[in-house]
Amino acid sequence: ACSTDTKGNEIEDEKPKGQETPKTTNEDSTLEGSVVIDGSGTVYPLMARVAEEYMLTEQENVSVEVSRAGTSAGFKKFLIENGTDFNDASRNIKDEETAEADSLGIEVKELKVALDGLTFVINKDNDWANEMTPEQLISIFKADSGIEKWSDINSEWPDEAINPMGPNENHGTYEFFYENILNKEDLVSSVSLQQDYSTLVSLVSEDKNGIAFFGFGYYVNNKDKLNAVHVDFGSGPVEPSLDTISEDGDYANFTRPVFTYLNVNFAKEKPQVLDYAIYAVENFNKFSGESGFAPISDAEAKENLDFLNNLK
Amino acid sequence: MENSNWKKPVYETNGLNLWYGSSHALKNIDLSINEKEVTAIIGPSGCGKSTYLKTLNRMVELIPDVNISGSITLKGENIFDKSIPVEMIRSKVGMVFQKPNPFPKSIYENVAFGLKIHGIRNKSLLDRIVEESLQKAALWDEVKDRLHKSAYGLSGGQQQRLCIARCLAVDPEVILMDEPTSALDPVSTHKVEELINSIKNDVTIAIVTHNMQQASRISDRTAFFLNGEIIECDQTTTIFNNPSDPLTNDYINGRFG
Amino acid sequence: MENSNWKKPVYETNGLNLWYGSSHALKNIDLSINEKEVTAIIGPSGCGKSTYLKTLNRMVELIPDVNISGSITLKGENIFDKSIPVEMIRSKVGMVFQKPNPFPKSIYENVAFGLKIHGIRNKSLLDRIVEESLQKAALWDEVKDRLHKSAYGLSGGQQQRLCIARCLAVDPEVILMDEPTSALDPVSTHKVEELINSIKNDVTIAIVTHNMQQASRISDRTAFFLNGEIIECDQTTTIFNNPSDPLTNDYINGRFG
Amino acid sequence: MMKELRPHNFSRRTKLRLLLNHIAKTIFLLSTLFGIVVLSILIYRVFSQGIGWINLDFITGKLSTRPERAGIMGAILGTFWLMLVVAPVTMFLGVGTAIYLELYLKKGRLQGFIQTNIANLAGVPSIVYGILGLTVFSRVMNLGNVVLAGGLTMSLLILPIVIVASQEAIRAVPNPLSEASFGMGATKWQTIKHIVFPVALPGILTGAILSLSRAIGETAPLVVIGIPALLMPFPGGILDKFTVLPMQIYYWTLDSSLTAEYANLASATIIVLLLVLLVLNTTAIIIRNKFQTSN
Amino acid sequence: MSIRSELDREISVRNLIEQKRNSRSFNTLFEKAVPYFLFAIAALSVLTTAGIIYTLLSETIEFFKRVPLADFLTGTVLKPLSQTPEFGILPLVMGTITSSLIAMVVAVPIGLMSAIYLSEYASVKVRKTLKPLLELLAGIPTIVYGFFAFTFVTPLLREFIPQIQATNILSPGIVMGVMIIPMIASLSEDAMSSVPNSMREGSLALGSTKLEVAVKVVIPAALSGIIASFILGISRAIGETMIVTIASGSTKNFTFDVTQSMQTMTAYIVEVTGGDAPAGSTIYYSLYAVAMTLFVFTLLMNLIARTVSRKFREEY
Ligand SMILES: Nc1ncnc2c1ncn2[C@@H]1O[C@H](COP(=O)(O)OP(=O)(O)OP(=O)(O)O)[C@@H](O)[C@H]1O
Ligand SMILES: Nc1ncnc2c1ncn2[C@@H]1O[C@H](COP(=O)(O)OP(=O)(O)OP(=O)(O)O)[C@@H](O)[C@H]1O
Ligand SMILES: [Mg+2]
Ligand SMILES: [Mg+2]
Ligand SMILES: O=P([O-])([O-])[O-]
Repeated sequence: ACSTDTKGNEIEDEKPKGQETPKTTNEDSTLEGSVVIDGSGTVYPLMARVAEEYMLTEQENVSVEVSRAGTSAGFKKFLIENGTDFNDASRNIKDEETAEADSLGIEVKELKVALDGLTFVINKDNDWANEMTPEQLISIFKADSGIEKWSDINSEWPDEAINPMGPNENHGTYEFFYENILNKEDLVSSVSLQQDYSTLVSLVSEDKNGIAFFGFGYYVNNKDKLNAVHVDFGSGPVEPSLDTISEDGDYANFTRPVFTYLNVNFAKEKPQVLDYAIYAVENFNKFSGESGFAPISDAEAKENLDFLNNLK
Repeated sequence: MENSNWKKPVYETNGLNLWYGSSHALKNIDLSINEKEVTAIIGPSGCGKSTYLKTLNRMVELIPDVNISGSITLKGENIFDKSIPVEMIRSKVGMVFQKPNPFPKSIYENVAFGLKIHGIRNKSLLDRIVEESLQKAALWDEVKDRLHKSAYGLSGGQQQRLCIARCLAVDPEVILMDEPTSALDPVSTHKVEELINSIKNDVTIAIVTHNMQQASRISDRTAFFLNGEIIECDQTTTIFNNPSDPLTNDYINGRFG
Repeated sequence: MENSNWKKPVYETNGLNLWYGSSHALKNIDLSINEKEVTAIIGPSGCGKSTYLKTLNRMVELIPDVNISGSITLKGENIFDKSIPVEMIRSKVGMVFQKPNPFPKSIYENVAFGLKIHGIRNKSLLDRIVEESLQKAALWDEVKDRLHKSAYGLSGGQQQRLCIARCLAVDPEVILMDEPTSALDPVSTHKVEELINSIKNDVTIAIVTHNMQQASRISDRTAFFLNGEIIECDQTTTIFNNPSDPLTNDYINGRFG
Repeated sequence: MMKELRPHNFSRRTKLRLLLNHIAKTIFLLSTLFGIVVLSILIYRVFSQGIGWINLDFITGKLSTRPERAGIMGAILGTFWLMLVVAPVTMFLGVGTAIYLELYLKKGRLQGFIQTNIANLAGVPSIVYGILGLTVFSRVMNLGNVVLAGGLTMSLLILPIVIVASQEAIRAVPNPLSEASFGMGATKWQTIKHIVFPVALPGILTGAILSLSRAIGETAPLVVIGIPALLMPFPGGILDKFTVLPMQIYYWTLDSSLTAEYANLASATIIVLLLVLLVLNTTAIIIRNKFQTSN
Repeated sequence: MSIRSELDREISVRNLIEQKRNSRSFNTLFEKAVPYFLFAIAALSVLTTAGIIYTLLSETIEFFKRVPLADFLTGTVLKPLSQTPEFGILPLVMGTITSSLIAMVVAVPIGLMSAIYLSEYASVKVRKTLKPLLELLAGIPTIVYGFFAFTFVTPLLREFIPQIQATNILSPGIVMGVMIIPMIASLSEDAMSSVPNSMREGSLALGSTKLEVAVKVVIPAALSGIIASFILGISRAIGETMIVTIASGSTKNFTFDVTQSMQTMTAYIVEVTGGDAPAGSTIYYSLYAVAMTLFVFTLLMNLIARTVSRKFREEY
């Protein structure tokens, strides 16, 4: 792989030359058109990173546009006529979404992108709740658990109200939390749900009693502002990290795969979509660490690649 | 009310009535304006002088809610005739207003304006007519070195003469003047009066003035308006020395108005 | 230029100069305004009459870029004294303007305005003063049934008398009037003149007028201004019948202005 | 009579009144300065945070997911193309409507109706225009989220402002000028073309430029129409997808929680945006002043 | 001037004009077509209104087929994406009204006092410097204000109100107020400046201080214009989007607590579109129902402002 420096130089080199000399080693070097990606805000940083790299080093006449409406909102734009080419998702596609795809005649291929650890973050000044059990965490967010103050969890903790927060219903992260962690029990009504992860970061970093959950990547990038709760799954507190959130890591109980869903019809019709899909699948593992994700297994990556190569 | 006209009338007004909405501003006006004469229109403020003048070139119709009955003929043609476009009448009838209103263009462009809108584009012809018109308006010598400078650089009196030159350029039959000197200083007033005297052999002039001395100095005939009616119209000397109507006499002698 | 004053001066002006920016509008004015007299100020347009009047209550200072030198005393106190607030002077000196300017309030509120800003809130006292002032201004009978209606419902002449009543309500030492009748019809003018006559025993009045007949009708003394200078000031009868300066004579007889 | 009213008798009160006046004046002045102080803080913060990030590469570079490589040329060009749609469309429609309302349509019901309508349109929130644009231009006309769709949406948004400003400029043309023109036998259209329009033009331009700067700073309608968060190619025409400076500021503000440096990028972009607006507004003011002195 | 040229002219100018006139039938046709053409252009503004109303209404009707009108108007819970969605608009109305009121609390006194200063106290020179500076404030894009509210005002407020949330309705409310100050100042100043000077002179000549002139004469005379400026300010605050989107979060709180995050109608629209709202879902239709409500709110405000200020214009 080339270093950032070399890449930087490459861009500067290609600027004056313009578009006639696409700089790539790929054999079908003259692809153009656009690839439209929407969906998960959790996956966005990784997907955008891969897309940028693709445009810089592979196909400069292809425009890969990445948006981040959230997993669910993204699926609504994916599952329509002339919808998006990919939908990033921080949860699995739901049955009703699959059904919708079938009824529209859209063939959908799930591509696993990386592994993400659901991370609970607290304020830097919070020196009591650095270690918790999953049950304690759940009780904070679940309705009618009787937990409103820190002291309700542990009598030594402050007698102050907890401010639970999280991403709103547009997000796969919310749904993953709601379905897999809370087992579809209602959230406590005092929970503050936000559209933007940036807001959550600010909220917690400024609120001593705040606690929020989101993807590991948003934590890694804000380590200076937030602390992560070390979760005790039974064998001692585990700090979420690239190692622990991996498939067989100690944090694996709160780890979830994140995906991108490909519209296979488009991959067949539009060569640039397929080309990008292949590039992305080949490179997710290379960039995932940078964005705070753990890599998927080589076997899974290989399987996806084979599927795509068969579409050619 | 009219008497001995040895000159041919250019405008003939018969039974003219005009209403602004419901207010009756001109009542049953009968009046002739004769060729190559200066006709002065006098009367106290609000008597309808300006209204009458603006009716002669149908400018009054620009005001909303104006109603007109009666007839006015210009050289025998009814000016209210639907088949004659107003622009046609107005191009034959120049108008000079109380306040000088040159366009925010060069002196040259001001004079050439009328010609250009009537489709004359020939440069040398334009040059010639502009020069002639400015000469007639006794302005040429003062402006010949700054023809392409803004007309706003001229003094008020010069601007007013420019407005007259602008009229003259399209070679009008008649020039209507509405208190053309009331915004000017005595010297400029004098120059404009001289100018009127010098062109009156070429063009018919109707002039509204509130200055009775001016009327007597420059006009051949004078019409006296009062409350929208025409009281008397006669040779200027007759009106000023021997008016037949006592109201005229009172007005001339400053007893009202 | 002053002569025999058997009355006490209220205002004394000495060596007053005033500049609007660089234009010298009042030049070395010396003038006394005497108690319980009407002093008329006459002169052609632009001679500085209004400027002088507005200097007497320091309203002229509202205009940007005004410079004043010289002194004016009001009952012996220098009005330019830094320690006396202008508001104090103005509350002793009423002013009536060319165009009536009642406030958009009721007739009652207009008259009571000056009292209220000076903190008088006692209803019965207010009622009494309002009635007295309107009576002095000869307006009471016309408005007593509509005291709480808008002042804008009054005619121009009534509005002007209301403005005078508004001044009278605060019992001023002096009332300054700047062409108070020039926007009024003859009948209203007559009423205002009568009113001036009826109050002049109670209050000192300085009145600017362009109407020489008016000056001679209502004033005791007359000052004649020309080009920012004071040419002559004397008993009104003297000024109109036997002026000492030929310029005054020319002006009185309409030879200029 | 009424000696108690002599000023010297209530001079204590007068002193109070004068004091009140002074205090009030100070408070009023402070109020006026409040806004200006806030403006200064805002500008100071933005500059101190962003100025270090402004360099040629930032201005001319492509968008990137890595702050140190990100540039805003795409957003600058997007803003440029957007204006290339908005300026002619609003000038044409705005001036046309203003001429019709001021010079052709008689005062009356229809005129009042259209005028009220325009005034109300001026008060419709920009996000509602976004929804209109999304529905009509992006969906029904099937333009998607390209420059043309955004530009037409923005045009509708500022149209009422342009109309009203043009009407004022036309109304300010001295009546004697058009009278003189009509008096020369000029037709209505000739009078408009040769006299009214040229005289009103500086006023119209001032209004148009000021409303353009409004359009340049608008974000909400474009959020609704949908601008991709990552879009690297530069737009080359009105049928290309695009992003604009305010959208970039919005996204980077959101991203600032991912990587703190994005806040600096947002500040740097704000500086560029403010400079663009400053240039536009100065132009407008210069035109206005020139126009005022020449009359 | 030679007789020759006189003759020349006699023939050329008049005749030329007559000739040209005869050959200008196209121009007259054009002249006649112009008003129709311009009418078509002017009609576009009416069409825009019709377009807005039609767009909003048709989808809003669809929304009310799914969610009863009464539930929408009286519901205090808004959970559009929940398994058991609820579509009460009141949390959004609350957010909108709260933020607008906060903005007004800031903008009305400061704007009005600035107007008084500019129109009654400031010298021409001072006014000419201060007014454009204030207007600059109005020219700052709202996204910049949003950034400012989020990164500066909220942290600043925390100094005084420690429990304030990182997204709250107070901070954007205040910043919207700052944004509206120039609007209220400038419109009120216009209203006050159009009070004839003679009114001020009359009052000053009676010994009033400038404060008394302003409070007792000028403000009462300009009152309807001033009130109209307030209403337009509220309308502007109601419609403001980016500041609240960035700084007030997206919690659909039905509360009076200004330290909490609240969502306004405008911010909800931004959230739901989130790029490009997918057609067909109830959420999608709720977008239009909320936009319709917003439109009605601002329309009412504008109509009131117009009525009030028309009354004002009749006074002189
Ligand atoms: N646009 C108008 N709408 C309604 N009434 C008008 C209009 N113009 C003039 N009038 C009225 O018509 C009457 C005649 O006005 P006109 O201007 O013709 O008088 P005038 O003799 O020219 O007076 P002046 O010497 O003051 O110019 C007046 O009573 C005037 O009020
Ligand atoms: N605000 C001003 N700024 C500059 N110059 C002024 C101002 N007001 C008046 N002047 C000038 O001062 C001179 C005196 O003006 P003033 O108004 O006192 O004259 P006046 O005697 O009252 O005239 P009139 O009879 O026309 O009212 C004039 O030359 C005038 O142009
Ligand atoms: Mg007239
Ligand atoms: Mg005066
Ligand atoms: O943005 P999400 O990954 O939570 O859908």
